[in-house]
Amino acid sequence: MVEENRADKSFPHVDGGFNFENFKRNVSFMNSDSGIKGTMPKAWKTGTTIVGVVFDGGVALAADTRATGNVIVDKNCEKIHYIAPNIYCCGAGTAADTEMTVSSISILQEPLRDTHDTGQISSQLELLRLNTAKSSRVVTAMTMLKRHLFNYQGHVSAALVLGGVDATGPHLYTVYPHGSTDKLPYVTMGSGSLAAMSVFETSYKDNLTEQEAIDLVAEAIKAGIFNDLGSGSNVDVCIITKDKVDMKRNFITPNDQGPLRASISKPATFGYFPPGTTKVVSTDIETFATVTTDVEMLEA
Amino acid sequence: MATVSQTLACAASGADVSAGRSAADPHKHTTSPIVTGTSVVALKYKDGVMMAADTLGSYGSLSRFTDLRRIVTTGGYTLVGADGDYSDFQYVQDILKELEVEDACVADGITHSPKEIWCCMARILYHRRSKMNPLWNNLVIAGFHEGEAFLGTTDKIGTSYECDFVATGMGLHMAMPILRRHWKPNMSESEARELLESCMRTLFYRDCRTINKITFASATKKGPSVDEPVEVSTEWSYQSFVDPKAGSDTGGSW
Amino acid sequence: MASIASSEGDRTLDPAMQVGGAGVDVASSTPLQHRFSPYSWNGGTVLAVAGKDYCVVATDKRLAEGYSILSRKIDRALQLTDKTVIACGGSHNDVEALYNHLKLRAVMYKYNHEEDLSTIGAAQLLSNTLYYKRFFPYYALAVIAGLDDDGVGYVAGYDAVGSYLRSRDGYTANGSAAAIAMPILDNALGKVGVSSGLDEKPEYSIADTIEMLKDIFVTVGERDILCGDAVDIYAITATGTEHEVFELKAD
Amino acid sequence: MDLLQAPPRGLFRESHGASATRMDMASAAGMGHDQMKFELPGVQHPAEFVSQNFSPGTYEDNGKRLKFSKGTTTLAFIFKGGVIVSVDSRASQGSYIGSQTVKKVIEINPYLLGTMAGGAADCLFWERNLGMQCRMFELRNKERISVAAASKLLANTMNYYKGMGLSMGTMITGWDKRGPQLFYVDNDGTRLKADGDKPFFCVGSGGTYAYGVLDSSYSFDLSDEEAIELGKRAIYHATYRDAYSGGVNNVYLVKETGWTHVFSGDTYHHHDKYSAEREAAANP
Amino acid sequence: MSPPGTLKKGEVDLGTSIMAVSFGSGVIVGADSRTSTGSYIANRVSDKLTPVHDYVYCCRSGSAADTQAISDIVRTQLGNHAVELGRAPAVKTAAKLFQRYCYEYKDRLMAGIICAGFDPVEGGTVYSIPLGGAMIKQPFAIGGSGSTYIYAYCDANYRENMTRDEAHTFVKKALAHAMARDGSSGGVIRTAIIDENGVERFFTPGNELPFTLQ
Amino acid sequence: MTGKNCVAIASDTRMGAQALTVATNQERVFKMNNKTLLGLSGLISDVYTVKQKLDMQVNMYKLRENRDMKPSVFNNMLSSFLYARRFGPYFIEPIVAGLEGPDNKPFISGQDLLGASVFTDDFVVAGTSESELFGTCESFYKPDLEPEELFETIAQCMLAAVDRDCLAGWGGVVHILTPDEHIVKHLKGRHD
Repeated sequence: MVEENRADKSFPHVDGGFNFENFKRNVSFMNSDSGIKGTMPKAWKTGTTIVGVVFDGGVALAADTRATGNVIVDKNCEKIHYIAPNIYCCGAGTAADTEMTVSSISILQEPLRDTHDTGQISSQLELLRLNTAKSSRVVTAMTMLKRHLFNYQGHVSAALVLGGVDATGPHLYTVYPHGSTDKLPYVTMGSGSLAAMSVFETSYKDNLTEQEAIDLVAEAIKAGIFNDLGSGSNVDVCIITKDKVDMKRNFITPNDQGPLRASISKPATFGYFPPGTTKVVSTDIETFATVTTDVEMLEA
Repeated sequence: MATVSQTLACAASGADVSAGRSAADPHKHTTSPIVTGTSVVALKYKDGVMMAADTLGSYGSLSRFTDLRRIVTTGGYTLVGADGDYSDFQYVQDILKELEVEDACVADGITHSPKEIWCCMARILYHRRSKMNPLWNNLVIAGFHEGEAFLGTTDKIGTSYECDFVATGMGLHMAMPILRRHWKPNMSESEARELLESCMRTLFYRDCRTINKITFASATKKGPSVDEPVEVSTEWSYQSFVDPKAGSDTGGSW
Repeated sequence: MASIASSEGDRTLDPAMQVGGAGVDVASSTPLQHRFSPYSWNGGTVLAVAGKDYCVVATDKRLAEGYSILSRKIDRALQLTDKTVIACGGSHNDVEALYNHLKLRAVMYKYNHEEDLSTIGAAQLLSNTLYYKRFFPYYALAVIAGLDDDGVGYVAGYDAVGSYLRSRDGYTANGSAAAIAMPILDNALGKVGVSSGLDEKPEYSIADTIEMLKDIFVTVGERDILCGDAVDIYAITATGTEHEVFELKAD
Repeated sequence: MDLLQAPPRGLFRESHGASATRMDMASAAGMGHDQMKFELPGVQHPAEFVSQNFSPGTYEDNGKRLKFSKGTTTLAFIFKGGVIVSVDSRASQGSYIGSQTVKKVIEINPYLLGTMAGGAADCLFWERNLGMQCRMFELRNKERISVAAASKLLANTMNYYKGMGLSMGTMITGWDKRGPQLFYVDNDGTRLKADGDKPFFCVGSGGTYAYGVLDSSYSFDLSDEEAIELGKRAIYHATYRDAYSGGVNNVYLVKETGWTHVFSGDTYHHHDKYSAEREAAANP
Repeated sequence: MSPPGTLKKGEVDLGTSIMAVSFGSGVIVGADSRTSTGSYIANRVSDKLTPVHDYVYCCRSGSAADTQAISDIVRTQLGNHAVELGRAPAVKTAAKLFQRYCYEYKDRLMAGIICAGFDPVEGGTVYSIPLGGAMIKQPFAIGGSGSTYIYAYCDANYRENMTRDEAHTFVKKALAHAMARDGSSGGVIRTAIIDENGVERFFTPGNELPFTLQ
Repeated sequence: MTGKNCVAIASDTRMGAQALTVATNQERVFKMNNKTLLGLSGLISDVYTVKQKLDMQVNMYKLRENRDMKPSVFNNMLSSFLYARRFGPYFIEPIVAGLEGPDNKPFISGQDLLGASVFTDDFVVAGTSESELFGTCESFYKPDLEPEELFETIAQCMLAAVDRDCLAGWGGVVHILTPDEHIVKHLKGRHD
């Protein structure tokens, strides 16, 4: 196993260190005049409105669900990420950076989806929990995040809203891509942050109830969705209290295209492709004999 | 984010102005704004139109002039509010004055309607942008004429449209969401005023280039009028504002 | 002036810094430019389909700038004559200026010739008008739609400097989401230069065409951030032009 | 004092008066060369500004969204029977295909053809303008203009606007007193006459591929049918290899009696034919 | 790469007016609360007064990320130092640590720091560590973008041997003037008085500032 | 694109260097195992490199665990592989399609070049014709199609889209994965 892991440096599941082998090559691509630059793929941004508010006994986080590249690449993405059982984090910025930054300090990236039965992304926090047998503190997560981001001097483009409840009560932070943090009772981030902040500045008050907090964050996200073009689709809400976490995925869906489509009686031949519409040159069919133990199937 | 850069572009360093005139770079033919005002917010309500703007003239990040009036009346029906460069706005005021004088000279008892003034301003700003010598302003033109409220806006390149409510500069990002959420047709005067105050309060909280000294103006069937500046109430005393490091968690070391 | 206020900790007087540092746009790395640009990119998608004896043109009503929505209800289309409608995406200030000019020319034409400008004439006029600004173009991505002298639907798309072409199969798309919408129209209507869709492309009625354009706009609204709010639909027939507004999503 | 006699002031004075974007109506109505007024941007170096911001380069638009239509393969050659003009029909804006059905042969008059490569609007406008100038020549001189003179007029126009960022690569062809004629004119003001061993031009992004076909198969003594086939073949191969060429192939034949549009067909179907031929050749 | 001494793209700026004054038996530190990115105020009630040890505070100006990182490190080191030393560290020690980082990384950091506190040897002490990493002991120090507007005010109104209350009023008044004129400063005034009895913190809300523009 | 107990990936077959079309029989869709298809658009040398490195991982996994890697797991592995090169990325945009679990639930995901995943239950797209593909797929996709219908839909979406993109086309190929079969169909497309 040791040998194998060595050969396997290109897969740093564990230490998360970056690999710069293509760096020089890419720089020369970008500097060449061949026009290759224009055809290169672009990293996705989350655009995003993300917010959080502290209420009596807990923290409410919320996010929109749009991700954009050249066009809208994801209409219903998840921007509220798991960090620890009592801590969640919303991400804005370069999509890959937010996902990976958060997951690098958590354990299972998304415990709600059963897709990660392997390669457990190593977790500093989880290790810490195992070492100390205590539940994580929000301030610990915040410090890890800010150190990570400060380390990369803004090149890792993740703007985060971090919220959680620990032994010392509910806490809410923002973390900027360069590694600065703020602790506040209500926060917003992302391209829709100004729109969302306008809701907080007009409607926030101390000692909100849980329901008031839910309504307020949903309203703030809606302000982002309807005023900021980088944000859109649905509202996700996550309520963290001392005893439980309530993840309300697609809490509000104000932008369902279903009714719109239903109101249209488009002609039957539009988008109708009877068999044989497409001209086929050749067809190859491989039939699987048995589904399980066919080692030869692995092609080089 | 062009509008943000417009308002943000208030940064007027001496070096930049001289560089702006250098012959080498044709793109910097025009100067940057120097004394600048920030957002103007306006909305239609039951009796006409109401508008608000603060009185600050920024000079870079220096709050230099504290009593600039950025909303003026013109003709018998119209209010004109402006953000951006104050000298350009004064030039706009000269033009408005000329329009008034022309109207008076014709002496037919007819003065330009708000919509005509809006069209005229939009054409002038577009014309100046076409000469690559823009008037660095977002103008908001509002008025009440023949029983109809009018509200229109134009930016420094002449993009113009009519609307029920509008906010320029930082207001586009922070006041428009509030207006879109709370504005409804036929609001009463007090509702309208309250809504504008809420916009101006939020902008005061979140825009570096504001002061809490705000002129409100309105145009109704009684004609346009601009009030003396007032202060809006603000809130700074939420528990965690007062004591951000309460409890046993210090919130990190800073 | 810069020196007045600068001391340690202060960089706010540097204009490049201020703009570049706009927290407004935490998540986007759009290059923000400080120098004056006479253009703005306000979005706008235009689709047009021509039939045997009708023409339908549809354009969205959102005026956007950067990530902001300036207005949800502007008119992008200009009804030039009874039988001709022009619609443009692009920089709205230029679009308005162009429309003002065309309206004037149409009125003058009628005054001089005592008849309406024909669609084909308007198409050439639009091309020339755009080309006369070749060195300082109107940033207007135009589509002209109407009925030609025989009453047949006429559709042509333009680039910013007036290159235009009557669509051979009677459809075109222009503006911000042209690339999203065009292959859909190709598939449904395209006969030449197209490899997809049914072998025999069906003839659609005017009602079907309107519904189809609505459906395509719903698609575009799902994927193009600049397109949304509502769509103006103009249906042009020999008896006149009917106008309809179709609501889209507002996000 | 009579106020009503006072000249209009203020708004209507030049400094910020009637929109400068409104061009002079009289000059807009006519299209004569001397009457035209192009508005220039109000910067210190308009030519530089224009070519930096609005030039349709071959593949790039300098990062501007103002994408002009362009990209092309066009070719023309002289042979025994006259002149063959064969073109594709694709207009691309960046990598997006704006149209597959562009008419890239501009019918200037019944005896004169122009082709379109580079900026579509530039070609369209100036060749239309050339048509007008040719007609004026006819009216003045009571005889048709020679192809040489017509191409010279266009070259002069290009020379006049040199450095302003126009983009045009065109071939002007026709039949005059001296027989079939073919000239190449571009936006630098270059004007070349086709003669000698290889009297042909290929213009546009796919031109190199078309040259390959012409170089290997061209002969002056081709029959009309063979010449048309050669034109089609060269365009097919160019569209096959060049991403920015494609669509419909249009072929024109210029004779003493004027030009005729002899062929129009989708390259989609050409591929079947030529690939079948290729296979047949490989496996006789 | 940004030139040294400038913010990186999108970086959060503390804008800032900060100040520290020593009076006979202690020091008073004070700061505004505005944190901005461009002309948007990202945080209107931030706390720029950061404790680095029981009796030593720093006031931060410049890049929020840089100053937070530095004060974090200094706090850790000072804590370790105090443990080894067995008593509270001198203010000078803290200031020296700040200087070390600011000087060593002057091309990469943008931090203007005022370090102030109380120790039994020197009493209330104020050190200014401006951009570049010099360390200058001063009877009072002002810093940040807002400070340029109040040099004259401070020169005219500072007196040696002010009482605690006089000094406190002086700090608040000076900061209010800076906040009034500097667009990058504003919000509330946070002050802390450090003397042999420990630290006492004060809060002046934004609508009760001793001076606003009229 | 997902169907009823089946998934499909379509791609064009052009390989080009900007304007020049170098080859027209380029394979971009690979079967990683009987339950997983991988489509890679982008720089062709990177496509091969990444494919080979992934093959190794999939094989190692199989040897180590004696079972096939699930599509979702493969997606995550690919994601961390790409993100490891955050500052020197491979210029590819992958699409993963497969059948998940004992009941063969369709799984599809797309990633950007840095490894940010998008999971949907209808369709994902990548490559130079991205905008065009979003248009056609958004309009023409219908849920729960049988393999034959799914083929027609995805093929039409692909053909219509690449017809509007200079840099793609020259024929197409559709891979359909059902619980029992892996069907590959080559399409007749435009060659201009």
